[in-house]
Amino acid sequence: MDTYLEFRGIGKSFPGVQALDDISFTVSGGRVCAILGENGAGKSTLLKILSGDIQPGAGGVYINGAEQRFTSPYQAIRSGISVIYQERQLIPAMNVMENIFLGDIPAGRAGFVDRAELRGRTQEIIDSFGLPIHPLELVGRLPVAYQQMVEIMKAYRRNSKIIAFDEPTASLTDSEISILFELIGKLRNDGKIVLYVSHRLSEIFQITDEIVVLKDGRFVKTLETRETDEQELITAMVGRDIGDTYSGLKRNDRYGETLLEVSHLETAAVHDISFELKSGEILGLSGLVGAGRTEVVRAIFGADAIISGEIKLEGKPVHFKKPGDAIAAGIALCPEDRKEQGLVLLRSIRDNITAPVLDKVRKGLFLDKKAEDEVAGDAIKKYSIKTPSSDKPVLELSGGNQQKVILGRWTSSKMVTKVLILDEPTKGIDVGTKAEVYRIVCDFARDGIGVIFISSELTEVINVADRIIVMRNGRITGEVRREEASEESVLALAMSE
Amino acid sequence: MKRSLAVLLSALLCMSAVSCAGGNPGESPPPSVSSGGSPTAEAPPSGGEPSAPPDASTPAAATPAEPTATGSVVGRYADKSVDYFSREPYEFVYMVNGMLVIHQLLGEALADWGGRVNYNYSEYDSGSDMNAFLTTMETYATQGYDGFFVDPDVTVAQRTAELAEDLGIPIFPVLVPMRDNDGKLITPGLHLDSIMVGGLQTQWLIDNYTNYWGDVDPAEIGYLFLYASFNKNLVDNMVGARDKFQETWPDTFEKNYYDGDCLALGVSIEAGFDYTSSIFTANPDVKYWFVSSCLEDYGQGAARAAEDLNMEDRVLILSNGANTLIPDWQGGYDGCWVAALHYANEIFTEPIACGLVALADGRAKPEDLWPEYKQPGEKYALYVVPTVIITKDTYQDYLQYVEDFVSGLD
Amino acid sequence: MKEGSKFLKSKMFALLVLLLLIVVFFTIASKGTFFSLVNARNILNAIVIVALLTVGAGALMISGQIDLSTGASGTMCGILMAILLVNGWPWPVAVVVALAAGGFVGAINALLINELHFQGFIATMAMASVTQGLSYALGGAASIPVDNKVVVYMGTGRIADVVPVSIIAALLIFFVYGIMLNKTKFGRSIYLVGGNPAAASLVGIDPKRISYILFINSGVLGSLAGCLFAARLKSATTTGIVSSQFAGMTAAILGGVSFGGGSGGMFGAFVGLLILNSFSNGMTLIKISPYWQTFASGALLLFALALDFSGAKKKN
Amino acid sequence: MENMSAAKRLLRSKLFSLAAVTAVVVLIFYLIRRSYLGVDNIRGILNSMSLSGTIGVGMACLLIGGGVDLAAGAEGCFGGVMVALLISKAGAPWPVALVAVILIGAAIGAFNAFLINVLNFMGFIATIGVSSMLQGIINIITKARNISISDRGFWSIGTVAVANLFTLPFMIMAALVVVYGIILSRTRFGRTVYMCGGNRRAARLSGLNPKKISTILYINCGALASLGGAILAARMHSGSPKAVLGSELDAITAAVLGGVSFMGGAGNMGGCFIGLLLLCSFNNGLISVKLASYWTIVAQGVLLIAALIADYFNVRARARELKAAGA
Repeated sequence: MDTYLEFRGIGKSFPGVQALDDISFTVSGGRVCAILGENGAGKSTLLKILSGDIQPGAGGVYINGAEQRFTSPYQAIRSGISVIYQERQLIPAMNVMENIFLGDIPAGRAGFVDRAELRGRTQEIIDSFGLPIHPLELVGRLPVAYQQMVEIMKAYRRNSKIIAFDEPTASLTDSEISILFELIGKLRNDGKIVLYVSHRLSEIFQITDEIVVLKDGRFVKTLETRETDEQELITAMVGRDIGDTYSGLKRNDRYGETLLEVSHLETAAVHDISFELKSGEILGLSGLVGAGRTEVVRAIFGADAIISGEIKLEGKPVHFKKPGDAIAAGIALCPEDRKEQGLVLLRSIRDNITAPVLDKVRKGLFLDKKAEDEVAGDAIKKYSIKTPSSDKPVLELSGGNQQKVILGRWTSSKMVTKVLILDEPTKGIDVGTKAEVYRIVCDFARDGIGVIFISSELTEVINVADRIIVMRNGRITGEVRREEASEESVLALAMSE
Repeated sequence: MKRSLAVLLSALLCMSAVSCAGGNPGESPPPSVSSGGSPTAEAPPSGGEPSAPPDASTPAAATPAEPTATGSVVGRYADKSVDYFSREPYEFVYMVNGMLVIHQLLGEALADWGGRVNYNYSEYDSGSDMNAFLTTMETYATQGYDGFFVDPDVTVAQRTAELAEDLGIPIFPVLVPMRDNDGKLITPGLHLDSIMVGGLQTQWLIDNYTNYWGDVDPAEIGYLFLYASFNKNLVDNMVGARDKFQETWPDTFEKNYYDGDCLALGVSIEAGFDYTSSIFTANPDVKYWFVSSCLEDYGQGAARAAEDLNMEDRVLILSNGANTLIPDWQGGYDGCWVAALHYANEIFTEPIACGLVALADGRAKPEDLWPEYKQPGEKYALYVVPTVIITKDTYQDYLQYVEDFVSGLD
Repeated sequence: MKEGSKFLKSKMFALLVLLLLIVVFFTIASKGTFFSLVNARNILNAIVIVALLTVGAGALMISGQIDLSTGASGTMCGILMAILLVNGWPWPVAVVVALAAGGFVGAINALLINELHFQGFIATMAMASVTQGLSYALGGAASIPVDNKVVVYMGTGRIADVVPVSIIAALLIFFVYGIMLNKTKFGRSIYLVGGNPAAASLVGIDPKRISYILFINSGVLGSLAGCLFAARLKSATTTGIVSSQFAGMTAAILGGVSFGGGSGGMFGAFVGLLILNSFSNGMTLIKISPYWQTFASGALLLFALALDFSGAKKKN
Repeated sequence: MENMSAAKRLLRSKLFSLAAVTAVVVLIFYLIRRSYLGVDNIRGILNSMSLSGTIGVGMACLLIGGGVDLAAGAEGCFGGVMVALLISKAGAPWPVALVAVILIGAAIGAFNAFLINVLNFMGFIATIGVSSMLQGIINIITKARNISISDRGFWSIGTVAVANLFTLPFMIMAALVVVYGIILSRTRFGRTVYMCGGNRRAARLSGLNPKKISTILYINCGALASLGGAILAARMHSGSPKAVLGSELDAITAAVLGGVSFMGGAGNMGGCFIGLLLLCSFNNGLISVKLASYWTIVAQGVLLIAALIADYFNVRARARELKAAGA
């Protein structure tokens, strides 16, 4: 009887949010099980528990019926578990073979590294993957796709019983994806357990045997891949028919004059970007991770340097050398990574909301506390942020509430916003709040504000944006109006050369 | 609240540990407001640096010169008329700005004198923070001290004297006389002409090198004086030695004299070692070497450097102070560290202890003490302490002389 | 002026109780002399120099930076002022030039850290070594007398023979910086930069500008401390306030300034300063050996870090 | 295989440029004074490397692993004082005293590791606190006085030399450099030190225990600093409360000159040795050319800044190379 993996009553809560709540399911050997769920459904938290990076608040992980107590990743690896994270865990300054054998380098007598064996076994693995990588090459010098493959080879080398992939195909080309799927097939035939976390439905139907659906940290159901279809999955994932999340949106039918014109924008990461944004229009910006969408908006916002190209705001050419200028001119950027780029976790909700408008809440030299509280209060009411007072440090809020704080910051009563740029605004938010966000975005559009809406959720960008620009590898590969847009057509543009 | 209770508990623990350390105020030297240890130790403490008082009258002979018996005995141990034990013991504290080994040893001698002239002795080191020195002096005044032995930063002597006057408590300088900004004495003190001392060190080497090397051409003798240029007294010590060397052998001075400013290496034995070995190896053509220093540590470092380069047969070292050299001699050391300009601490501190007791008794006012030592145009006396340059052969009888002096025989 | 969450309040309470405890403990141990008017004056005297360094270090630490060069550069500026005065420069010009020199050292620190990506503590330690050398070059062995009436009064003058003039300046500076940190846009941006520099730059705050300003400010305050010290002693020496920056840092951390920025204020730093100085002064009174005091100052720094322990832990 | 030789070229270029700078410095001092390259002077330079070298080895390993120990100077001083006390006061035979002192240094290192890895203190602030605590203890047990050592056997550590060029302290330090160089580059433990320094989170997620490794490195740094102090006490025939303090800055300067980066994960022992050689020849040269000594202090600060600037441009050049290749 080959191995079987069982999660029993797994629970985990972070300050202010219940990330996982009573999750139980079993996966037996020789099967590929997909873990499907919206952003913030608890997928990566579950993987962190499996890998021993964090400890479960309740319940436990069982292999062949025996409970596993992991206090560190080392123990998880020892009991045959390998997790390949989305953000690569590699050391760029060291070579390929040392990265692949990171953690247990083959050593001869007295702990000396057996370089010959290290190199030999590395070459074996590389050949079995058929990749043109040299064992002594510095990992930092490899293209991003190969770095991801090194990460996968690292897990393969351990020939663990259980291997989990977290969004592995995000930055792989088609040929590399087929190599990965071949490998997963091989692992399945060897009787191993493969967990495959992704929200690319096409991939899930291609290689997985069963699908576990999570929503808001709770277990929904397990489905056999053969017996289900996209619609049923999405409904299970979203918890109600997606139809009504978008249907209620009151669209803007006539647009004002051109608000923002970008022509032939050239930066270190993006090339020859040109598009227009009219006041009242919601422009979707879609594409795979790493397509350069964030880099475009950061360039416009003055956060990254512009090599050449022209930006016009309300017809007048502008060049923002730093974000402060863009904000003054009425451009707001809601950054993609909430914790790293958006929030000052130790400070209160009020401090975070009023941060960009401190000039407007001043009485002479000093900040006016009453005015600040007012601005914060409006935002809290507008986005119904669950908090006893605006003094609570943002650290103690849930992911969804944190995102609302940032939205509140950029759309506060004191912000004079002409162009609102939202980068993955609904990432890690529960579905209920998402609908609210879409409604607010449309309200802004109706007030004449131009919105640039970046999202990797195809269904979302198709249903919210009036017009969608698709990017790949730093270039615009196409433009689709909402009427003729479909997931397949946008994905096709996102994938094409 | 639970956490703040934990904080308070640990605070209690921390303070009880510190207080038990303070439990024995008697012998452990009183505290200073030191501002935290600094990892960079290049800043050697300033303050009165050791340089022994010269014997003004006669060039230092091998045998110790007799203290001049003429002149008043008020404020001296020789004054047998005083009954020191008819009163409660005074409370004296020795306040130093940056305690060094030399202050440590003088402190012990002052403590011994406390037993003979009836005062309780304690110490205070302000760790080169004169801000703390002055505030602590005010604090002690409130605690009822009867007198202060002081070694403030030389440049703050005037401020210290003024403060003592305000507080109405007699003070007496120990290592360095207290002068105001224009160089006039503001209290009686001991004569510490560092320049004169430097001259004596060089003079001894010049007078005695033939006993060790025979008849050697002076042009072949290099002279390295080790000092640290962060303190005026040390610099004067060097200037005295250098000028005497130039005065005696002017024509070869330029070529043979080597400046030994160890400031960058700090005040330690290894600083003396590294500096001396660099100079010796950088000048192999120099056949013979005089090495002199204003600090004992530098002398010890130079001795180790000479041994390391096995040049002992052509190096003569004379340091200022012999506190570690005497035990070495007793342990059989017979190396090139041949002599030291030395004064027994007991002899050096006698006039200070008895002087301060006289002031505290009110038997004399500062300007009355030792009129025979008043220089023209000075308000206060500047007592000259006999020093001697001792060698391996003469140090026993010097120790015996000190023994007799302290027991009040002569 | 409430300083944010409950967490800080409970810590401020613990600090004030700790201060009270120290006062009571040393009053008993020193049979009353600790709690006398004269001794209070001594504590205030000792506070002035460290207070200036605490304000400079505290503001920098809130923005997530550290400056270990203020002691050495302050000493150098004290000597510089003395030399200018001796050469007949009018005192306002001499003081301003000395403060400018301190600011210049601060600017170099900021340049090394912001443009050349040095780590804060190693860059400022290197500058400490450089300024220490320059102190010796400028000052040499002989210390330079300071006898300009006005400057000396700043250092030694007292009102009603109890309250030193310089302490008023120190208290004023604490008050002004406290208001600035809590009440002004610039102060708020220091907290935001300290909490998350990347996020701060995306809301229009320039972390580099803040860093330059705060390092120059730390240099100027260090210089002021050096000049005041020279004025108080009526002479500038090469040892001056060479290792006082550690006391400033300890006081700031003790007062709740969490390293890595984002929290702590000037009121907390002032209480930390009172704790530090009454602790040292108390030890002086009950005659604890100076060597035990060096030990205690190190222990106090670790104890201060323990207090901040919860702050540091929460972040990583 | 163009990439492989590129990596070699990169490594060589940094060591090469450092060796070239050292050669230039030595040449300049040689031109000023012929005797600079005399046997005795070289012996002096090598001997003066032994103290900050022994401390430097422990410090470099720690820096590569992403830590720092500003109490190393105080640990060295404590080692010297304790060995003197054990020999002169407690009458212990000197080999026993030497081993005991190394263990004491290790214990202090363990305390540092506890503060930094368990209580999560910032490395450099915690060790500043420990440094002043140690200096307090040192002065308490010695009453600020040198403790002389009269055990001639122990003195021999300072006097034994091979070919009148390599003193025993230098050879001990050189042996440590070679041994630790091999450990770092050739053994599994060595590679894990680089990994923890390079990317602490990746190391942890790959099954390593960065806290355990950091603890070992702090213990090792304490032990070696203590050994350095004890050897100095042997050379000077006395343990002094003022010895060794401040030489942790020399150790850091030598390590940074040798290519160890403060971000952790870079640098090797060979580089540190050459960095140390440059530092000591520079200091020795300044003394012999009678340069006023406060300029030496300024020069030491400037040298450290120059080393850090070189490290900055090097890191930036390597990063640009990585980005160009990776895109």
